[in-house]
Amino acid sequence: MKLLYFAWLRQKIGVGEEAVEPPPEIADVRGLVEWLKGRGDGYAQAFRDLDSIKLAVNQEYAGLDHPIKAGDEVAFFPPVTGG
Amino acid sequence: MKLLYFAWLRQKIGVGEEAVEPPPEIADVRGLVEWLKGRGDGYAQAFRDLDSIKLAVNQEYAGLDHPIKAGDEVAFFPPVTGG
Amino acid sequence: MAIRVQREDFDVGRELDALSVGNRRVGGLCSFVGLVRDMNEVAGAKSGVEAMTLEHYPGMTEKQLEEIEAEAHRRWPLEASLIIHRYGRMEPGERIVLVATASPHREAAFEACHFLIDWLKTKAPFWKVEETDDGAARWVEARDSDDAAAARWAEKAGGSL
Amino acid sequence: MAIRVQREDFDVGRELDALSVGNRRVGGLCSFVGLVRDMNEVAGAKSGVEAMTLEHYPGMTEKQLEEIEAEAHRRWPLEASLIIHRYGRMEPGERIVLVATASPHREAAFEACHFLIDWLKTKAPFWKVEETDDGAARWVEARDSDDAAAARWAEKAGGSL
Repeated sequence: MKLLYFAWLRQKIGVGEEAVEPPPEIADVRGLVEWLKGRGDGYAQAFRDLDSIKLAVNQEYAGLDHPIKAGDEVAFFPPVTGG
Repeated sequence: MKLLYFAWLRQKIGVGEEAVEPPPEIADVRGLVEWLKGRGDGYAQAFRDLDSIKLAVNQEYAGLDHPIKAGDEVAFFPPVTGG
Repeated sequence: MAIRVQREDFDVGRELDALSVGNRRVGGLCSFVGLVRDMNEVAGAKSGVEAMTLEHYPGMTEKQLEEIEAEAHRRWPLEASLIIHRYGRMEPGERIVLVATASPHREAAFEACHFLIDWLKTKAPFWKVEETDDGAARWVEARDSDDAAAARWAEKAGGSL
Repeated sequence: MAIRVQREDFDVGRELDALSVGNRRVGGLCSFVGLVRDMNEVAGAKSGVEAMTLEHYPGMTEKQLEEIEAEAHRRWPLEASLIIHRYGRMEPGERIVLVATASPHREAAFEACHFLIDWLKTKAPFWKVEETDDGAARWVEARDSDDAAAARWAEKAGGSL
Protein backbone atom coordinates (compact mmCIF):
# COMPACT_ATOMS: atom_id res chain seq x y z
CA MET A 1 0.00 0.00 0.00
CA LYS A 2 1.35 3.40 -0.98
CA LEU A 3 0.88 6.31 1.41
CA LEU A 4 1.30 9.97 0.52
CA TYR A 5 1.47 13.00 2.82
CA PHE A 6 1.22 16.62 1.71
CA ALA A 7 1.88 20.08 3.15
CA TRP A 8 2.22 20.20 6.94
CA LEU A 9 1.38 16.49 7.29
CA ARG A 10 4.42 15.70 5.20
CA GLN A 11 6.52 18.00 7.39
CA LYS A 12 5.31 16.47 10.65
CA ILE A 13 5.74 12.89 9.45
CA GLY A 14 9.04 13.63 7.76
CA VAL A 15 8.41 11.83 4.48
CA GLY A 16 6.15 12.56 1.53
CA GLU A 17 5.68 8.99 0.43
CA GLU A 18 6.13 5.52 1.83
CA ALA A 19 5.15 1.92 1.17
CA VAL A 20 3.52 0.10 4.11
CA GLU A 21 1.94 -3.29 4.78
CA PRO A 22 -0.63 -2.82 7.54
CA PRO A 23 -1.90 -5.96 9.32
CA PRO A 24 -4.69 -7.72 7.40
CA GLU A 25 -7.37 -6.89 10.01
CA ILE A 26 -7.16 -3.21 9.07
CA ALA A 27 -10.05 -2.75 6.66
CA ASP A 28 -10.67 1.00 6.41
CA VAL A 29 -8.86 4.33 6.51
CA ARG A 30 -9.80 4.88 10.16
CA GLY A 31 -8.04 1.66 11.13
CA LEU A 32 -5.04 2.61 9.01
CA VAL A 33 -4.75 5.97 10.76
CA GLU A 34 -4.90 4.37 14.22
CA TRP A 35 -2.17 1.94 13.18
CA LEU A 36 -0.03 4.77 11.76
CA LYS A 37 -0.35 6.80 15.00
CA GLY A 38 1.45 3.97 16.78
CA ARG A 39 4.45 4.28 14.51
CA GLY A 40 5.94 7.39 16.09
CA ASP A 41 5.49 10.91 17.46
CA GLY A 42 5.40 12.51 14.01
CA TYR A 43 2.46 10.37 12.98
CA ALA A 44 0.69 10.91 16.30
CA GLN A 45 1.04 14.67 15.90
CA ALA A 46 0.04 14.69 12.23
CA PHE A 47 -3.13 12.70 12.91
CA ARG A 48 -4.07 14.32 16.24
CA ASP A 49 -7.02 16.29 14.85
CA LEU A 50 -8.71 14.23 12.15
CA ASP A 51 -11.28 16.97 11.51
CA SER A 52 -8.55 19.14 10.01
CA ILE A 53 -7.39 16.46 7.56
CA LYS A 54 -8.66 15.45 4.12
CA LEU A 55 -7.83 12.20 2.41
CA ALA A 56 -8.02 10.45 -0.92
CA VAL A 57 -8.04 6.77 -1.83
CA ASN A 58 -6.69 6.08 -5.29
CA GLN A 59 -6.75 9.82 -6.07
CA GLU A 60 -10.44 10.32 -5.25
CA TYR A 61 -11.65 12.13 -2.14
CA ALA A 62 -12.81 9.66 0.51
CA GLY A 63 -13.88 9.51 4.16
CA LEU A 64 -12.41 7.68 7.15
CA ASP A 65 -14.82 4.80 6.60
CA HIS A 66 -13.54 4.15 3.08
CA PRO A 67 -12.36 0.51 2.74
CA ILE A 68 -8.72 -0.09 1.87
CA LYS A 69 -6.87 -3.06 0.42
CA ALA A 70 -3.37 -3.99 -0.68
CA GLY A 71 -2.24 -1.98 -3.69
CA ASP A 72 -4.29 1.13 -2.81
CA GLU A 73 -2.81 4.61 -2.89
CA VAL A 74 -3.92 6.53 0.21
CA ALA A 75 -3.10 10.23 0.59
CA PHE A 76 -3.50 12.52 3.62
CA PHE A 77 -3.44 16.30 3.43
CA PRO A 78 -4.88 19.53 4.85
CA PRO A 79 -7.81 21.29 3.13
CA VAL A 80 -6.60 22.50 -0.24
CA THR A 81 -5.50 26.10 -0.84
CA GLY A 82 -4.81 26.39 -4.56
CA GLY A 83 -6.14 28.82 -7.12
CA MET B 1 -30.70 73.05 -31.39
CA LYS B 2 -28.80 70.03 -32.66
CA LEU B 3 -30.74 66.85 -33.41
CA LEU B 4 -29.17 63.42 -33.87
CA TYR B 5 -30.78 60.21 -35.17
CA PHE B 6 -29.25 56.74 -34.97
CA ALA B 7 -29.82 53.28 -36.48
CA TRP B 8 -33.22 52.83 -38.14
CA LEU B 9 -34.40 56.27 -37.05
CA ARG B 10 -31.58 57.78 -39.07
CA GLN B 11 -32.57 55.63 -42.04
CA LYS B 12 -36.25 56.58 -41.89
CA ILE B 13 -35.56 60.27 -41.45
CA GLY B 14 -32.77 60.27 -44.02
CA VAL B 15 -30.21 62.30 -42.09
CA GLY B 16 -28.09 61.53 -39.04
CA GLU B 17 -27.80 65.07 -37.79
CA GLU B 18 -29.50 68.41 -38.32
CA ALA B 19 -29.79 71.86 -36.76
CA VAL B 20 -33.35 73.07 -36.09
CA GLU B 21 -35.04 76.06 -34.48
CA PRO B 22 -38.39 74.89 -33.11
CA PRO B 23 -40.95 77.58 -32.20
CA PRO B 24 -40.38 79.07 -28.74
CA GLU B 25 -43.56 77.57 -27.25
CA ILE B 26 -42.04 74.06 -27.53
CA ALA B 27 -40.69 73.41 -24.05
CA ASP B 28 -40.04 69.69 -23.82
CA VAL B 29 -39.03 66.69 -25.91
CA ARG B 30 -42.64 65.59 -26.38
CA GLY B 31 -43.46 68.91 -28.00
CA LEU B 32 -40.35 68.70 -30.14
CA VAL B 33 -41.34 65.24 -31.40
CA GLU B 34 -44.87 66.43 -32.30
CA TRP B 35 -43.39 69.35 -34.19
CA LEU B 36 -40.90 67.07 -36.01
CA LYS B 37 -43.69 64.69 -37.07
CA GLY B 38 -45.21 67.55 -39.04
CA ARG B 39 -42.05 67.99 -41.06
CA GLY B 40 -42.54 64.98 -43.36
CA ASP B 41 -43.41 61.33 -43.80
CA GLY B 42 -39.98 60.09 -42.71
CA TYR B 43 -40.33 61.86 -39.35
CA ALA B 44 -43.90 60.66 -38.93
CA GLN B 45 -42.82 57.07 -39.56
CA ALA B 46 -39.75 57.29 -37.35
CA PHE B 47 -41.74 58.67 -34.42
CA ARG B 48 -44.89 56.57 -34.88
CA ASP B 49 -44.26 54.31 -31.87
CA LEU B 50 -42.63 56.37 -29.13
CA ASP B 51 -42.44 53.33 -26.82
CA SER B 52 -39.80 51.82 -29.08
CA ILE B 53 -37.56 54.89 -28.99
CA LYS B 54 -34.97 56.05 -26.50
CA LEU B 55 -33.62 59.57 -26.31
CA ALA B 56 -30.86 61.63 -24.76
CA VAL B 57 -30.61 65.34 -24.00
CA ASN B 58 -27.04 66.60 -23.97
CA GLN B 59 -25.76 63.02 -24.05
CA GLU B 60 -27.65 61.85 -20.97
CA TYR B 61 -30.65 59.54 -21.14
CA ALA B 62 -33.90 61.47 -20.72
CA GLY B 63 -37.68 61.05 -21.00
CA LEU B 64 -40.25 62.75 -23.20
CA ASP B 65 -41.01 65.26 -20.45
CA HIS B 66 -37.43 66.49 -20.32
CA PRO B 67 -37.29 70.27 -20.90
CA ILE B 68 -35.36 71.56 -23.92
CA LYS B 69 -33.88 74.90 -24.81
CA ALA B 70 -31.84 76.50 -27.56
CA GLY B 71 -28.35 75.04 -27.79
CA ASP B 72 -29.35 71.58 -26.54
CA GLU B 73 -28.23 68.40 -28.27
CA VAL B 74 -31.15 65.99 -28.53
CA ALA B 75 -30.66 62.45 -29.84
CA PHE B 76 -33.24 59.80 -30.80
CA PHE B 77 -32.44 56.12 -31.20
CA PRO B 78 -33.74 52.57 -30.73
CA PRO B 79 -32.82 50.57 -27.60
CA VAL B 80 -29.08 49.94 -27.66
CA THR B 81 -27.57 46.65 -28.88
CA GLY B 82 -23.84 46.91 -28.26
CA GLY B 83 -21.53 44.56 -26.41
CA MET C 1 -9.65 53.12 -15.02
CA ALA C 2 -9.70 53.41 -18.76
CA ILE C 3 -12.19 53.27 -21.61
CA ARG C 4 -11.50 53.21 -25.33
CA VAL C 5 -13.87 53.38 -28.30
CA GLN C 6 -12.06 52.46 -31.48
CA ARG C 7 -12.42 50.98 -34.93
CA GLU C 8 -9.35 48.72 -34.75
CA ASP C 9 -8.93 45.37 -33.00
CA PHE C 10 -7.11 45.06 -29.66
CA ASP C 11 -4.54 42.70 -28.12
CA VAL C 12 -6.26 40.96 -25.19
CA GLY C 13 -3.07 39.59 -23.63
CA ARG C 14 -1.29 42.93 -23.67
CA GLU C 15 -4.33 44.76 -22.29
CA LEU C 16 -4.79 42.28 -19.43
CA ASP C 17 -1.11 42.28 -18.53
CA ALA C 18 -1.19 46.07 -18.27
CA LEU C 19 -3.96 45.89 -15.65
CA SER C 20 -1.84 44.15 -13.04
CA VAL C 21 1.77 44.82 -13.95
CA GLY C 22 3.63 46.50 -11.11
CA ASN C 23 0.63 46.25 -8.77
CA ARG C 24 1.23 43.56 -6.20
CA ARG C 25 -2.15 44.10 -4.57
CA VAL C 26 -3.96 42.45 -7.51
CA GLY C 27 -4.99 38.90 -6.66
CA GLY C 28 -7.55 38.34 -9.39
CA LEU C 29 -8.09 39.54 -12.93
CA CYS C 30 -11.40 38.82 -14.63
CA SER C 31 -12.14 39.55 -18.28
CA PHE C 32 -14.87 39.10 -20.85
CA VAL C 33 -14.41 39.30 -24.61
CA GLY C 34 -17.48 39.55 -26.86
CA LEU C 35 -17.09 38.23 -30.41
CA VAL C 36 -19.17 38.30 -33.58
CA ARG C 37 -21.01 34.99 -33.96
CA ASP C 38 -22.22 33.65 -37.27
CA MET C 39 -25.61 32.91 -35.74
CA ASN C 40 -28.36 35.36 -36.40
CA GLU C 41 -29.58 37.53 -33.54
CA VAL C 42 -32.61 38.78 -35.45
CA ALA C 43 -35.68 36.96 -34.15
CA GLY C 44 -36.95 34.22 -36.43
CA ALA C 45 -34.25 34.67 -39.04
CA LYS C 46 -32.70 31.47 -40.31
CA SER C 47 -29.84 32.92 -42.27
CA GLY C 48 -26.17 33.09 -41.30
CA VAL C 49 -24.43 36.33 -40.44
CA GLU C 50 -21.86 37.48 -42.98
CA ALA C 51 -20.88 40.60 -41.09
CA MET C 52 -22.20 43.22 -38.73
CA THR C 53 -21.67 46.93 -38.47
CA LEU C 54 -21.68 48.72 -35.15
CA GLU C 55 -22.78 52.32 -35.12
CA HIS C 56 -22.42 54.46 -32.01
CA TYR C 57 -23.01 57.95 -30.64
CA PRO C 58 -19.57 59.56 -30.33
CA GLY C 59 -19.33 61.61 -27.19
CA MET C 60 -22.24 59.98 -25.39
CA THR C 61 -20.62 56.56 -25.74
CA GLU C 62 -17.48 57.64 -23.93
CA LYS C 63 -19.55 59.43 -21.28
CA GLN C 64 -21.70 56.37 -20.62
CA LEU C 65 -18.76 53.98 -20.49
CA GLU C 66 -16.96 56.25 -18.05
CA GLU C 67 -20.04 56.42 -15.82
CA ILE C 68 -20.46 52.64 -15.88
CA GLU C 69 -16.82 52.13 -15.00
CA ALA C 70 -16.96 54.70 -12.19
CA GLU C 71 -20.03 52.94 -10.80
CA ALA C 72 -18.13 49.63 -10.73
CA HIS C 73 -15.32 51.28 -8.77
CA ARG C 74 -17.86 52.67 -6.29
CA ARG C 75 -19.36 49.25 -5.73
CA TRP C 76 -16.29 46.98 -5.65
CA PRO C 77 -12.68 47.31 -4.41
CA LEU C 78 -10.98 47.47 -7.80
CA GLU C 79 -7.32 48.20 -8.44
CA ALA C 80 -7.86 48.69 -12.18
CA SER C 81 -10.40 48.22 -14.94
CA LEU C 82 -10.69 48.55 -18.69
CA ILE C 83 -13.44 48.79 -21.28
CA ILE C 84 -12.61 48.66 -24.99
CA HIS C 85 -15.50 48.72 -27.48
CA ARG C 86 -15.08 48.66 -31.24
CA TYR C 87 -17.33 50.18 -33.89
CA GLY C 88 -17.50 49.74 -37.66
CA ARG C 89 -17.82 46.60 -39.76
CA MET C 90 -16.81 43.23 -38.29
CA GLU C 91 -17.01 39.65 -39.48
CA PRO C 92 -17.75 36.49 -37.48
CA GLY C 93 -14.89 35.58 -35.17
CA GLU C 94 -13.81 39.19 -34.68
CA ARG C 95 -13.60 40.71 -31.20
CA ILE C 96 -16.17 43.42 -30.46
CA VAL C 97 -15.65 44.31 -26.82
CA LEU C 98 -13.32 43.69 -23.89
CA VAL C 99 -14.16 44.40 -20.26
CA ALA C 100 -11.68 43.57 -17.52
CA THR C 101 -11.31 44.14 -13.79
CA ALA C 102 -8.42 43.69 -11.36
CA SER C 103 -8.99 43.39 -7.63
CA PRO C 104 -7.35 41.99 -4.52
CA HIS C 105 -10.35 39.66 -4.31
CA ARG C 106 -11.62 37.08 -6.79
CA GLU C 107 -15.28 37.66 -6.05
CA ALA C 108 -15.03 41.41 -6.55
CA ALA C 109 -13.20 40.97 -9.86
CA PHE C 110 -15.87 38.57 -11.13
CA GLU C 111 -18.86 40.58 -10.04
CA ALA C 112 -17.51 43.89 -11.27
CA CYS C 113 -16.60 42.41 -14.67
CA HIS C 114 -20.03 40.85 -15.03
CA PHE C 115 -21.64 44.13 -14.00
CA LEU C 116 -19.61 46.10 -16.56
CA ILE C 117 -20.72 44.02 -19.53
CA ASP C 118 -24.34 43.77 -18.34
CA TRP C 119 -24.69 47.52 -17.90
CA LEU C 120 -22.75 48.30 -21.07
CA LYS C 121 -25.20 46.11 -23.01
CA THR C 122 -28.19 48.21 -21.97
CA LYS C 123 -26.65 51.66 -21.51
CA ALA C 124 -23.83 52.23 -24.00
CA PRO C 125 -25.23 53.79 -27.22
CA PHE C 126 -24.22 51.20 -29.80
CA TRP C 127 -26.45 49.69 -32.49
CA LYS C 128 -25.77 46.59 -34.56
CA VAL C 129 -26.93 46.01 -38.11
CA GLU C 130 -26.42 42.48 -39.44
CA GLU C 131 -25.70 41.52 -43.02
CA THR C 132 -27.02 38.03 -43.63
CA ASP C 133 -26.15 35.58 -46.39
CA ASP C 134 -29.57 36.15 -48.01
CA GLY C 135 -28.41 39.66 -48.83
CA ALA C 136 -30.49 41.46 -46.22
CA ALA C 137 -29.34 44.00 -43.64
CA ARG C 138 -31.35 44.08 -40.44
CA TRP C 139 -31.08 46.08 -37.24
CA VAL C 140 -30.59 43.80 -34.26
CA GLU C 141 -33.32 44.26 -31.67
CA ALA C 142 -32.62 44.74 -27.99
CA ARG C 143 -33.26 41.60 -25.94
CA ASP C 144 -35.32 41.35 -22.79
CA SER C 145 -32.70 39.00 -21.36
CA ASP C 146 -30.15 41.83 -21.50
CA ASP C 147 -32.52 44.14 -19.64
CA ALA C 148 -33.07 41.44 -17.02
CA ALA C 149 -29.31 40.89 -16.65
CA ALA C 150 -28.72 44.61 -16.12
CA ALA C 151 -31.64 44.91 -13.69
CA ARG C 152 -30.07 42.29 -11.40
CA TRP C 153 -27.33 44.75 -10.51
CA ALA C 154 -29.77 47.56 -9.83
CA GLU C 155 -31.39 45.40 -7.17
CA LYS C 156 -28.18 44.33 -5.51
CA ALA C 157 -26.76 47.67 -4.47
CA GLY C 158 -27.88 51.20 -3.81
CA GLY C 159 -25.67 52.70 -6.50
CA SER C 160 -27.29 54.99 -9.01
CA LEU C 161 -26.35 55.89 -12.56
CA MET D 1 -11.41 21.04 -23.09
CA ALA D 2 -7.90 21.20 -21.78
CA ILE D 3 -6.10 21.24 -18.45
CA ARG D 4 -2.42 21.84 -17.77
CA VAL D 5 -0.43 21.62 -14.55
CA GLN D 6 2.98 23.17 -15.01
CA ARG D 7 5.84 24.96 -13.32
CA GLU D 8 6.33 27.63 -15.97
CA ASP D 9 4.29 30.79 -16.61
CA PHE D 10 1.73 31.01 -19.43
CA ASP D 11 0.78 33.56 -22.09
CA VAL D 12 -2.79 34.67 -21.32
CA GLY D 13 -3.43 36.34 -24.68
CA ARG D 14 -2.26 33.36 -26.69
CA GLU D 15 -4.25 30.91 -24.57
CA LEU D 16 -7.44 32.95 -24.85
CA ASP D 17 -7.07 33.45 -28.59
CA ALA D 18 -6.75 29.68 -29.05
CA LEU D 19 -10.12 29.13 -27.36
CA SER D 20 -12.13 30.89 -30.05
CA VAL D 21 -9.97 30.91 -33.17
CA GLY D 22 -11.73 29.24 -36.08
CA ASN D 23 -14.93 28.74 -34.08
CA ARG D 24 -17.57 31.20 -35.25
CA ARG D 25 -20.11 29.95 -32.72
CA VAL D 26 -18.24 31.60 -29.84
CA GLY D 27 -19.96 34.81 -28.76
CA GLY D 28 -18.33 35.25 -25.35
CA LEU D 29 -15.03 34.39 -23.75
CA CYS D 30 -14.66 34.75 -19.99
CA SER D 31 -11.40 34.32 -18.11
CA PHE D 32 -9.98 34.61 -14.63
CA VAL D 33 -6.30 34.93 -13.76
CA GLY D 34 -5.19 34.45 -10.14
CA LEU D 35 -1.98 36.19 -9.12
CA VAL D 36 0.30 36.15 -6.08
CA ARG D 37 -0.49 39.14 -3.88
CA ASP D 38 1.97 40.64 -1.44
CA MET D 39 -0.69 40.65 1.24
CA ASN D 40 -0.60 37.88 3.74
CA GLU D 41 -3.29 35.23 3.62
CA VAL D 42 -2.30 33.76 6.98
CA ALA D 43 -4.82 34.92 9.57
CA GLY D 44 -3.55 37.61 11.90
CA ALA D 45 -0.16 37.91 10.26
CA LYS D 46 1.02 41.44 9.62
CA SER D 47 4.00 40.68 7.48
CA GLY D 48 4.31 41.02 3.72
CA VAL D 49 4.63 38.03 1.42
CA GLU D 50 8.02 37.60 -0.21
CA ALA D 51 7.10 34.47 -2.12
CA MET D 52 4.89 31.43 -2.02
CA THR D 53 5.41 27.84 -3.01
CA LEU D 54 2.61 25.72 -4.37
CA GLU D 55 2.80 22.01 -3.75
CA HIS D 56 0.38 19.62 -5.43
CA TYR D 57 -0.53 15.96 -5.74
CA PRO D 58 0.57 14.87 -9.23
CA GLY D 59 -1.96 12.56 -10.78
CA MET D 60 -4.85 13.48 -8.52
CA THR D 61 -4.52 17.14 -9.52
CA GLU D 62 -5.00 16.38 -13.21
CA LYS D 63 -7.86 13.99 -12.42
CA GLN D 64 -9.67 16.57 -10.30
CA LEU D 65 -9.20 19.38 -12.82
CA GLU D 66 -10.52 17.15 -15.60
CA GLU D 67 -13.57 16.24 -13.53
CA ILE D 68 -14.26 19.89 -12.68
CA GLU D 69 -13.96 20.87 -16.33
CA ALA D 70 -16.21 18.01 -17.47
CA GLU D 71 -18.80 19.08 -14.90
CA ALA D 72 -18.76 22.63 -16.32
CA HIS D 73 -19.39 21.24 -19.80
CA ARG D 74 -22.32 19.19 -18.49
CA ARG D 75 -23.89 22.25 -16.88
CA TRP D 76 -23.32 24.94 -19.51
CA PRO D 77 -23.21 25.07 -23.33
CA LEU D 78 -19.47 25.57 -23.75
CA GLU D 79 -17.56 25.52 -27.00
CA ALA D 80 -14.18 25.37 -25.26
CA SER D 81 -12.53 25.72 -21.87
CA LEU D 82 -9.09 25.79 -20.33
CA ILE D 83 -7.54 25.40 -16.89
CA ILE D 84 -3.84 26.08 -16.34
CA HIS D 85 -2.47 25.84 -12.81
CA ARG D 86 1.14 26.37 -11.87
CA TYR D 87 3.11 24.83 -9.02
CA GLY D 88 6.48 25.67 -7.49
CA ARG D 89 7.83 28.94 -6.12
CA MET D 90 6.26 32.24 -7.19
CA GLU D 91 6.73 35.85 -6.19
CA PRO D 92 4.10 38.60 -5.83
CA GLY D 93 2.75 39.68 -9.21
CA GLU D 94 3.25 36.25 -10.78
CA ARG D 95 0.32 34.42 -12.36
CA ILE D 96 -0.78 31.25 -10.52
CA VAL D 97 -3.84 30.06 -12.40
CA LEU D 98 -5.89 30.70 -15.52
CA VAL D 99 -9.43 29.48 -16.09
CA ALA D 100 -11.31 30.38 -19.26
CA THR D 101 -14.55 29.45 -20.97
CA ALA D 102 -15.93 30.09 -24.47
CA SER D 103 -19.65 29.88 -25.21
CA PRO D 104 -22.22 31.17 -27.68
CA HIS D 105 -23.78 32.94 -24.68
CA ARG D 106 -22.30 35.53 -22.36
CA GLU D 107 -24.12 34.30 -19.26
CA ALA D 108 -22.95 30.71 -19.74
CA ALA D 109 -19.35 31.82 -20.24
CA PHE D 110 -19.43 33.89 -17.04
CA GLU D 111 -21.12 31.31 -14.86
CA ALA D 112 -18.98 28.41 -16.06
CA CYS D 113 -15.78 30.40 -15.56
CA HIS D 114 -16.82 31.41 -12.06
CA PHE D 115 -17.79 27.82 -11.30
CA LEU D 116 -14.41 26.51 -12.50
CA ILE D 117 -12.35 28.72 -10.20
CA ASP D 118 -14.70 28.24 -7.23
CA TRP D 119 -14.61 24.46 -7.47
CA LEU D 120 -10.91 24.38 -8.26
CA LYS D 121 -10.26 26.35 -5.05
CA THR D 122 -11.88 23.70 -2.88
CA LYS D 123 -11.23 20.49 -4.86
CA ALA D 124 -7.90 20.67 -6.66
CA PRO D 125 -5.14 19.29 -4.40
CA PHE D 126 -2.80 22.27 -4.15
CA TRP D 127 -1.29 23.71 -0.97
CA LYS D 128 0.37 27.09 -0.52
CA VAL D 129 3.17 27.88 1.84
CA GLU D 130 4.03 31.56 2.23
CA GLU D 131 7.44 33.03 2.93
CA THR D 132 7.01 36.31 4.77
CA ASP D 133 9.44 39.16 5.19
CA ASP D 134 9.91 38.26 8.88
CA GLY D 135 11.63 35.09 7.65
CA ALA D 136 8.82 32.68 8.50
CA ALA D 137 7.20 30.08 6.25
CA ARG D 138 3.59 29.31 6.99
CA TRP D 139 1.02 27.05 5.39
CA VAL D 140 -1.96 29.02 4.15
CA GLU D 141 -5.20 27.85 5.74
CA ALA D 142 -8.32 27.08 3.73
CA ARG D 143 -10.94 29.81 3.96
CA ASP D 144 -14.60 29.38 4.83
CA SER D 145 -15.44 31.94 2.13
CA ASP D 146 -14.01 29.58 -0.49
CA ASP D 147 -16.15 26.72 0.79
CA ALA D 148 -19.19 28.99 0.68
CA ALA D 149 -18.40 30.08 -2.88
CA ALA D 150 -18.09 26.47 -4.02
CA ALA D 151 -21.27 25.44 -2.19
CA ARG D 152 -23.29 27.98 -4.18
CA TRP D 153 -22.80 25.89 -7.30
CA ALA D 154 -23.75 22.67 -5.58
CA GLU D 155 -27.13 24.17 -4.76
CA LYS D 156 -27.82 25.47 -8.23
CA ALA D 157 -27.74 22.26 -10.22
CA GLY D 158 -28.07 18.56 -9.73
CA GLY D 159 -24.59 17.77 -11.01
CA SER D 160 -22.42 15.60 -8.83
CA LEU D 161 -18.68 15.35 -8.53
